[in-house]
Amino acid sequence: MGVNWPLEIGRAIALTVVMFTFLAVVTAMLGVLLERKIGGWIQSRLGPKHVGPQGLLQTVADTIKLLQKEHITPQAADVVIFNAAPLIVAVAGLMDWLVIPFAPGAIVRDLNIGILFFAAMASMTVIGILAGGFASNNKYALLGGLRSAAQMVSYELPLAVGLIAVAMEAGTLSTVGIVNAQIRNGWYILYQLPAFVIFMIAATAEVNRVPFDLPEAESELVAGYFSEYTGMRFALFQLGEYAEMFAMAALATTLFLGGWSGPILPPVVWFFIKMYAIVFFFMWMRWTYPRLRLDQLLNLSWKLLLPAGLLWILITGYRIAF
Amino acid sequence: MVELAWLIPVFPLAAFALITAFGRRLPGEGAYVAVAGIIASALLSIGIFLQMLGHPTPYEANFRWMLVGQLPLDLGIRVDALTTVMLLVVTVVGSMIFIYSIGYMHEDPRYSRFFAYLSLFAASMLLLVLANNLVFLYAGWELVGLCSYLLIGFYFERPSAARAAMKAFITTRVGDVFMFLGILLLFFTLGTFRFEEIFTKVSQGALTGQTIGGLPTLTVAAVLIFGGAVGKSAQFPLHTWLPDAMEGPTPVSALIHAATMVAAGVYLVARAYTLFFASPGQEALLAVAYIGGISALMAATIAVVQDDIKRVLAYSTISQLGLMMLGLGVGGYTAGMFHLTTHAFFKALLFLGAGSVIHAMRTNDIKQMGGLAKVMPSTYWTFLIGALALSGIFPFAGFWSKDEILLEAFHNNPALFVVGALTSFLTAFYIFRVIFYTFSGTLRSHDAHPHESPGVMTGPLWVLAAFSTVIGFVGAPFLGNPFHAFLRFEGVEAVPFSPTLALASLAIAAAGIGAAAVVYHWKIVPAQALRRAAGPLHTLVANKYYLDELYAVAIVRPVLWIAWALRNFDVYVIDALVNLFGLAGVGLARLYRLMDTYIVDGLVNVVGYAVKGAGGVLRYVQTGRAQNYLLAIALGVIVLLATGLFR
Amino acid sequence: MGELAAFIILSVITLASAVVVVTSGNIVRSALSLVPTFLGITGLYILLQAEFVAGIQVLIYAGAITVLILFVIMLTEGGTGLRTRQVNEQVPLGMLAAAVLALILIAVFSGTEWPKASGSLPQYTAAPIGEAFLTSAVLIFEITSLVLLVSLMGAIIIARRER
Amino acid sequence: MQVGLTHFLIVSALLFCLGLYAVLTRRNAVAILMGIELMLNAANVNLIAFNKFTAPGALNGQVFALVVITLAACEAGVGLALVMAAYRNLETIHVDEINVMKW
Repeated sequence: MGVNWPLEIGRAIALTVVMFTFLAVVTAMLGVLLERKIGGWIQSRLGPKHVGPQGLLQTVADTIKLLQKEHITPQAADVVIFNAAPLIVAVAGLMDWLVIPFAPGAIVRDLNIGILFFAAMASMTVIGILAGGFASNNKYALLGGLRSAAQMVSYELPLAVGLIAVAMEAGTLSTVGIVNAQIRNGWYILYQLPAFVIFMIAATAEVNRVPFDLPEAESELVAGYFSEYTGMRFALFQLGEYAEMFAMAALATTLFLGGWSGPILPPVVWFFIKMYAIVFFFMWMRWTYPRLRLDQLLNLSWKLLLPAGLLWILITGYRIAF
Repeated sequence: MVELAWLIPVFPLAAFALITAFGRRLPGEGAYVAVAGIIASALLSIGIFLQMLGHPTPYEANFRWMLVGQLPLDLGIRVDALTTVMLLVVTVVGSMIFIYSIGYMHEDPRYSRFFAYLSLFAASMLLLVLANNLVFLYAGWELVGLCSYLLIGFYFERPSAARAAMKAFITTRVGDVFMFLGILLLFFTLGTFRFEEIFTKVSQGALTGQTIGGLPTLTVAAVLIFGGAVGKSAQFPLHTWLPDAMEGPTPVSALIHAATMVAAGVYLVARAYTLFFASPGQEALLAVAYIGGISALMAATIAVVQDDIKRVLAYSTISQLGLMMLGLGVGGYTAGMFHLTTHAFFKALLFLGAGSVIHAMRTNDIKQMGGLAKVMPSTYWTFLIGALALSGIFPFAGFWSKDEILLEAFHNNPALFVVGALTSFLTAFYIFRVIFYTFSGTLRSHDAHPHESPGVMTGPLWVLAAFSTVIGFVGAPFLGNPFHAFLRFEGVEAVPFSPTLALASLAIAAAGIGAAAVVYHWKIVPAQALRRAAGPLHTLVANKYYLDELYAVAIVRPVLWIAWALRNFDVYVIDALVNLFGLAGVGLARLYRLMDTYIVDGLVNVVGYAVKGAGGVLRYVQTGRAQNYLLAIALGVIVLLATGLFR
Repeated sequence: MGELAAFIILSVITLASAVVVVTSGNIVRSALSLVPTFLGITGLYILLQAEFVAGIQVLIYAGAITVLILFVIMLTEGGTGLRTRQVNEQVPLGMLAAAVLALILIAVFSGTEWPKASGSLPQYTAAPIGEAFLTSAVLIFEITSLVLLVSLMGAIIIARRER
Repeated sequence: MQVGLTHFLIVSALLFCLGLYAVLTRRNAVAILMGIELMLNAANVNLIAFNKFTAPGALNGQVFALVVITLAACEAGVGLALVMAAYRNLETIHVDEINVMKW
């Protein structure tokens, strides 16, 4: 095995730092700002405006504030788990990015089980949320955690079904391979529109966004599983969530919108244009739709999305085989 | 139409089944179902009759019942002129009686059961009539007997009714045994049950010259079968059950003991007429004639002294049946059957009228009654029509048929003509005695409040009265005697009508009525004086010739004595033996018990205790907890691995 | 050298967290410790060049079964906040049995000369595994899917609230 | 020193015995299930290790491991459903207290 272990480990550490910084800036901070700005725009108001030009530095200020805040640990909490939970969520969110190709060659690791890896890492988030909800020793947090677990476990299946359809179409699990296949054959949103719809709905639910934001429904559960979290731990939860959301957008771009491919402009620009279009779509949905009830949510997954997805896999298989 | 003949008994049978199953929940508590059944049968019978009127070809339908060795046994039905006449009589008269019963029985607690029995009876009678073989006929015959038992004993809580039912059943059974023997004799000599084959073989002389016990086989068979008829038709000497059978409800008396069941005997003789006719020297026919004559005269004399209205009619029935037998016996096949038909109508009418009277008076005793003509006009007039028909007054039904019988007797056997004439006189006398006691004069009972019966009872009375008036004309000589044209026995020529004889018989009847009027209406000769004048004769007649007592001494007593003796034998000899064995067994059992208790049980108990003790120790191993077992498994695995490793 | 280091690190993670799983008095910690155990095993799979199985291991074990177990714990005892005795009276015997068995197994494994293989695993395992499932192992595949369906329905029927 | 088959087998043996210990001593039914999961994982490690070191030509070991994972999921689903039902009806999930069928 001709692996140069020290070099590999060094590269991994360096890449992690780069990715973390990138994500903190691009996803969490920019994401929060975008959320507020787009929210303001949709609701015909201004949004943050005073810190920096047009309020651009608002999230930087908020981050600094959060970093300075005290870490409060509730007395009855399970300290170890309480502290570990945000880390699990954040790490799981970051791990997703390992397999996202930004441009030809610009990928941390082109695994041959790429999208399987993505799904596995996405599913890890649940454990952090459940652990955080339990460790807080707070009924709102616990209920939020349970809701989250039920919801995310349920929506993992339609998500996986959407991924499988694409993998069948491309004949590979590697994300780079899928993008290359799209460059050859055209974007999969054309061939796989039902899979795209299913994937988008499931992704929205998987990242706990409106209209599937039951785990953190403010009006019912205060703030859901992170009610008891303060300061940087709270920020880590937020980071994990936004990282996950952006990762979903990036994956959707990769799987259905042709990844980095596009004319004239450099591939990286194309990638970010498409990713932000989908992020905008997520935010648009957030400010447009009301929240579902828990039973409606589960029924949607088990009784509509999953059967439809399985049917679509059947159709895809038939198309590929014959 | 005639192909549907098998449906005729099915209708009442279905009604019976329905009423048995659903009882009071049916319309009219079952009565309407029963009436509907019998009326359906009646309509079908009329249809078949009309068809047969055009084409008098006998119709037969058979099915294979079983094989006796190589001999196929076919059962089936036969519709010919005789059957058609009987069907008409049974169903039409039956319908009237069924309707009448709705009114008569309406307060009875066993109302629906009554109609079930009636329906079953009708079905059995129709089966009997339709049968084309002796087996079916016998089955119907026995079913009729069973129904008569059930109906006579309908008020079974009354000991007299229960006794009467038993008496009827057992007495007719005596006749049935003879009949069964006759059937078997015919089957073993001719190998078939079917009438047609029997008659064909007999006509071809199959039994000619054969003897059994020194007597001609044919005569023996005919007389045996006549034995059944004697029982069923209550002829001397088996007539004693019929008067007692009046314990049943009046419609039953009318239906069974006047119109239909007793007619079965006459029908049987008519059906098997070939046998009687072919017997050497016509000895069998002669027997029939004499038995008929004796019955007719004897019953008529008894009827004169009876005070119970229904008993008068019962004896009258015996007498009239005797007359029919007489007619058949002297060669008057058509005459006998004609009288059977007319008699069914007017006797049913009389019984139903009597029932109406009883219904109103709540007593059977004619001496309690009187002056009912004013209170119950419908009953009076219809009863009067029935009485005139019975007496044989022109133009009522009885005149024509009785006249034919007397005519046949006069020509073939003058001695029996005298008997018939005497009977005729007595008949008119006793029936008008009843009328004068019942309807004229004044009411003798003081605690009775008679009233006219409801329309559902008087309606059938009027219908039957109409029939009694006009039915005779089907045999009227000046209309060409269409009845004779329809139903006759080949080989016997009817005696031509004689106006002189007709006038004579009319005169005899009129004399009877006149005598009754003299004694009971105008009371010129008081009844008391007449009775005293008759003296010992009256005593003899009033006690019914001591026949019941004779039977009691000659048959019942010896049977009872034998039974008593046998019982004693049972109790003291057989029981003693049985007890001896029993005691011996008990003694042995005691011995074995000791061995069982101390040796066998001891061994068994030792085993049981051992198992129980072992279980008590071992049960602590069974904790019911999977983890204990798993630990044991793990340790076991370790032991196995260790032995494998360090061997 | 690096491979050995990775193996040692992964084994230690796996076994240490497995010890927490089986000994912790707090059932929730036990359950959460399953996650590093499974992830360590995943690492071992990757060392064994079974990436596809590793991915499935994370997806099913870490992502689904652990969540399910946590879910049930929180719906039952974990949700009540009660702390009860978690072990039964078999601890000494059980420990003995486990230890002896481990010793015997290690002895057997160390003492056995396993056959040496020739050849190597394919570069990408996902496609051959898929092929195997649809060709030589198709019967196993179908039966497993049937078992999955039956147990799915069974679980629903058992867990459903009876009326 | 090269990482060989024996190393993996020893790790899996230890993992298996830890699982066995959990199954033998834990009172909580869920903890017992977790022990069973550990044992299944140990078995999987064995399968995959043997696959690589003794028969790399075919992927039977990995196929089997996948089947085992699937069946483990089934087992977990049904087992946890049973635990839920037991808890609902008996208000305990301690296996030594679930003894209504005893005697």
